[in-house]
Amino acid sequence: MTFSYYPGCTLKTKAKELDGYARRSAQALGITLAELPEWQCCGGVYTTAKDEIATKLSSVRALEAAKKEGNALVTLCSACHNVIKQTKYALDTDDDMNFKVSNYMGIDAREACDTNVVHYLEMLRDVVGFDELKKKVVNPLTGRKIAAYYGCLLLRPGKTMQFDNPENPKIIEDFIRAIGATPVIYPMRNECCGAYVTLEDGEQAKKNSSAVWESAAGFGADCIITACPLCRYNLIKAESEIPVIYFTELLAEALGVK
Amino acid sequence: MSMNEFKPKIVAFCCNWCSYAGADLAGTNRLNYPADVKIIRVPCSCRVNPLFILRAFQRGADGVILCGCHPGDCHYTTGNYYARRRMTLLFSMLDYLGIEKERTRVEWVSAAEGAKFATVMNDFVKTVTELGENKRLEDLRCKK
Amino acid sequence: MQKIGVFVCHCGTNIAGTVDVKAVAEALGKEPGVVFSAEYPYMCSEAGQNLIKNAIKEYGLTGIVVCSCSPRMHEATFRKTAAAAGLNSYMVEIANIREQCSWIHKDIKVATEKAIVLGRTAIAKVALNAPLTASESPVVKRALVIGGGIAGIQTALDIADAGYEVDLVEKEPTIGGKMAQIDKTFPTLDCAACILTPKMVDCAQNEKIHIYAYSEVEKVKGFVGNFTVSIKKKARFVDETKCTGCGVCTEKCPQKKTPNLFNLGLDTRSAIYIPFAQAIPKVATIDADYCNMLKNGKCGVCSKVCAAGAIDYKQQDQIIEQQYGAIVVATGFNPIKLDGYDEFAYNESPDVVTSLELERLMNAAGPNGGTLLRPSDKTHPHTIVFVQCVGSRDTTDCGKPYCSKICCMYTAKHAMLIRDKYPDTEVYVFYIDVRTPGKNFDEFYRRAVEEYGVHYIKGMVGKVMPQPDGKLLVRGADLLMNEQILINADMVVLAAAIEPDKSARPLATMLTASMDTNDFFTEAHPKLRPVESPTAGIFLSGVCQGPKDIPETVAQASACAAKVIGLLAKDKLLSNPCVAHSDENLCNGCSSCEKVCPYGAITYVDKEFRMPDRTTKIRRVASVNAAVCQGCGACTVACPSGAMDLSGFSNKQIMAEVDAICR
Amino acid sequence: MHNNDKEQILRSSGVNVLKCMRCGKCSGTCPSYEEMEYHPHQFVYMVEKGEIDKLINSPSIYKCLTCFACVERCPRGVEPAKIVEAVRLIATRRQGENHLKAEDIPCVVEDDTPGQLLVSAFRKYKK
Repeated sequence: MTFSYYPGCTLKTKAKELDGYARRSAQALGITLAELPEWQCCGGVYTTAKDEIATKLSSVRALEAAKKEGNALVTLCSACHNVIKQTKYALDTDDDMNFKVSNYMGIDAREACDTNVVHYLEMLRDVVGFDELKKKVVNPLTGRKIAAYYGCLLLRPGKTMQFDNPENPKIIEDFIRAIGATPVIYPMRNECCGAYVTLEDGEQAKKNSSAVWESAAGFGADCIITACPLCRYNLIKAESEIPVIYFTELLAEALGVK
Repeated sequence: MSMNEFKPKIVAFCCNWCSYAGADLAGTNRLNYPADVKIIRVPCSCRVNPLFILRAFQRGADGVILCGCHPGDCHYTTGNYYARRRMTLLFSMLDYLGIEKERTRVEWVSAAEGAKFATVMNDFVKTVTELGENKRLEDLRCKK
Repeated sequence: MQKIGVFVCHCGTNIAGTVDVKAVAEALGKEPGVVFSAEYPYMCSEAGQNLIKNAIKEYGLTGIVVCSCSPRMHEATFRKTAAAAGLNSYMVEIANIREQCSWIHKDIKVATEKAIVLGRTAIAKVALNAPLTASESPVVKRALVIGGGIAGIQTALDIADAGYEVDLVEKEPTIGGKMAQIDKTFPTLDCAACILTPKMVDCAQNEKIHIYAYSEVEKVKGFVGNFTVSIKKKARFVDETKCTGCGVCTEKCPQKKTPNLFNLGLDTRSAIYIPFAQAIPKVATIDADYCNMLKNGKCGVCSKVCAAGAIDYKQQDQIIEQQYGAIVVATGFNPIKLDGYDEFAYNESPDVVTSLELERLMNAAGPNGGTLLRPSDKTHPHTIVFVQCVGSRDTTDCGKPYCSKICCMYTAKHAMLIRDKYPDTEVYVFYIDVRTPGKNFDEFYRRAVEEYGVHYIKGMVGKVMPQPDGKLLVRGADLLMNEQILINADMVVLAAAIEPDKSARPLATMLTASMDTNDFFTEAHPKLRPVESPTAGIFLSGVCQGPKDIPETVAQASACAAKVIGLLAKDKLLSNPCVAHSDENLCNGCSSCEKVCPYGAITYVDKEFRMPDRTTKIRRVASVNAAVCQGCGACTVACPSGAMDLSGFSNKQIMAEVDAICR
Repeated sequence: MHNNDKEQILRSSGVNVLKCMRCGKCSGTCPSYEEMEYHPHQFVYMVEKGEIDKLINSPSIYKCLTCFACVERCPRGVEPAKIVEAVRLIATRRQGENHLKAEDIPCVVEDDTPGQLLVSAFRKYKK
């Protein structure tokens, strides 16, 4: 099974391990991730304004390239996933946006971008299957109590992302069970870490992120996993007393390819 | 006659129980739709004989729309199912004769859907206006 | 020669504001066949009707056209007017120039032109009208009430009091409905069971009322005055006629892990059960999903302990067919499922409950014997947060766009009862608006604030966060303080929106009664006929028509009964004369019409015809039973020879209307 | 002038502020509430009333995390976060000087700062 793969800029620099473990695990699961040629940065955040066109074009290009390859587009970083998926939704639902983008790019954007955007976790759930994944685990993480941290980008806006129940998601918990560990449910798992505001007001981001790890630790988690480099950065900045790691690291560990 | 001045003649058959009441509700809520739409009240959408629709086009109508209760909600239990089947056949035959499919339509409008009635009529009039005058079936002998 | 009169109504300024009524009257006066044309401010007024009557007499009119509001409004009025002046009431046509003209167009010129076309169309039709006479059909003097909550009970009692037979169908094993689950009632705080159960007993003891509990309506045929209904009596596996309701079986049943649905699953009961002590009929029922005997044939304890020998594991569903003159819908409501509101942690924490669950938790017959305890650890809660409008006034996919109406009052009641019984418990109520229209309602709410010290906070809860120590951290907005606040609560109570019972939608289809987009039954007129469905013979009682509290429900239930009694008191009903008829000379006996008729109104008879050569021949021809025909017209289109036609909406009339519009 | 801004905000956000029923759930859910001078429900109301200047000049517009919690939980589908974004765009597009300048970056960047943070912040605070 082959997918087009959009790693995003952070995965090439500060979050190399998120990317590396993901590639190795995919290989172990018999999935080919074909990195898109010459992809551009997604921009980190989706601009909701309807009159913002230029900021969405890099996502359009990624979608178009995947469509040309004839593959669904797999993303890994939460931010990239959110931006590309929201851009796709805007093209599909906003005629004016589609018109402007099509004119600028000289393509029929809606048609040219008609490809599925799949997060790596969705790929594990829907393509590999958690039951199947469980069978391939060689090194089950039995006894580990792991808190899933979704943050906001994977889940919201729920209508657009169609990822999981935005208020009570279970995909990462199911993933944790599949690799043999025990998920820890805590209420802050879908609250924001503070995101980019850390540059504007470090204290605010610290407050938000502290609330997240304190909640997870309070429910007895011994580590937090995430799919977002910025979430991880903010939680670590907020002096998390439990380790914050990428979910792909645990996946690779469980599959014995770490 | 330029496109802007063209006012289509549109005949709407509405069943007494749902769609006619829906049209009334559109009025009660003061929801605008073009005056080109003239409604004929029938007891049920299944009362509409294909001959009525042929007659309308023969007499120069530019569009004909048939509105009934939602499937399953027919006051007479099954009337709208008959209407749906009959109209599917009729409309494809009309299309063959050169009356574009867009000039004929079946819509389900309940008594509670005043807003839907207005939306449907606005859209239908717009579509028919864009298609322009219907010359295909008009019987010029009927003109004064 | 037709002599047609045209009467154009101003409807004050409703029509005259956008339609030049004088121009309409003048233009229509020139139409062929029209001998009289006039306009008047209010045609439906006595003076307006007199104008019509005088014109009919003076000009010897053979047909009239009234250009006014929708025929759904005043067609009946003008038909009576015509009849009073000696004109057949079916020689009247209405041109709807209000709802379908003046109210939707702003431009006077456009609206006037359209009004003229509509008037012209009605004239073309009335010229082809034929005098019709309504036939009569008998009324079955028996009513069916569907739903045995307080609405159905009250309606049944009132109809029975007037001396008519009533059958009360309830899908649960006992009547009583939601009111039986409620602890206290606002605004008087009397106990719901104390005022409800005597009425339930009245139902059981009334000779005129027959209760079909644990039963559902399967099929409805017929029409007003003469419905035939199939009722499915579901198998209880207990013989109702033998069971004494002693309850020994429920004590001895070994399967005690069955969720107690009467307590909303907050505790468990045995597989054979009587829902609550005052159940009517007080008869045991076996829950087939949990009974070991029914599931795998191993047990049979209840059968052994039953002294009356009432247990019957082989009992089957039973179908009962019965005739009714009128049908009352009283299917009630349920709180919505809260799956779309996980921000309130309802699925995550047992201490987050709905208001109806709180009723059971506070009820003396509830899981805790009336002591309010947290479901999770059975401790006494010291801080309780109420959240209003959970799913009400919510236009998202999981909510309801309407106000559920009862939540403000029952929340005030809950808050007050808790503060009264447990003064050490702090109670917070997050509200968007407090809506208390009703007698003594606002005073009641104010008492909760002023006398009982309930903290009302203008704002909404954003998230409920269960904490490791079992507390619930509630984050919400206090809009008047302009603050975001955090409350460390022991329990959270959600005022879930109410929605019509799921059985209502299929029932509406069976009854061909219309519903709105929220699945509430629509009334024949929102103001003037609030307890009748637009479908003749179907009446509406209680929340199935829209959210209501108990006093309103009872008032509507009695109003509904009055309407039913009014119908049953008649010996005969005048039926709609706009029915199908067949031209025997054209009919070729093909049976096409018979197949499409939903009412079985068409039969075939062999008839003798005189042929042109003076011989006679027997031919098979269609014959319409005018009392059974409802006038849908399906047969008229199915008929290949053009023999079938519909009075009042004949082929020629509709063709003439088409011609008039396209002219 | 005010009306132009209001129209621009309504158009670029695509939000119908009249749908708001003033329940305050957005403000009951906002993770940046404490840091904001004007809160999510006030953004919606003040845009409706045309009080745009107060919003443009308030630091509140840089506090929103675009976490969409308010959008997700609003019972009326109002989408307050999109209003905040539209107001901020008026400010950043108008200002000529950006809220975040390139020369500010070196002093805030550390070894472990992810690129994602810088591009996000640029997108939100600069035009």
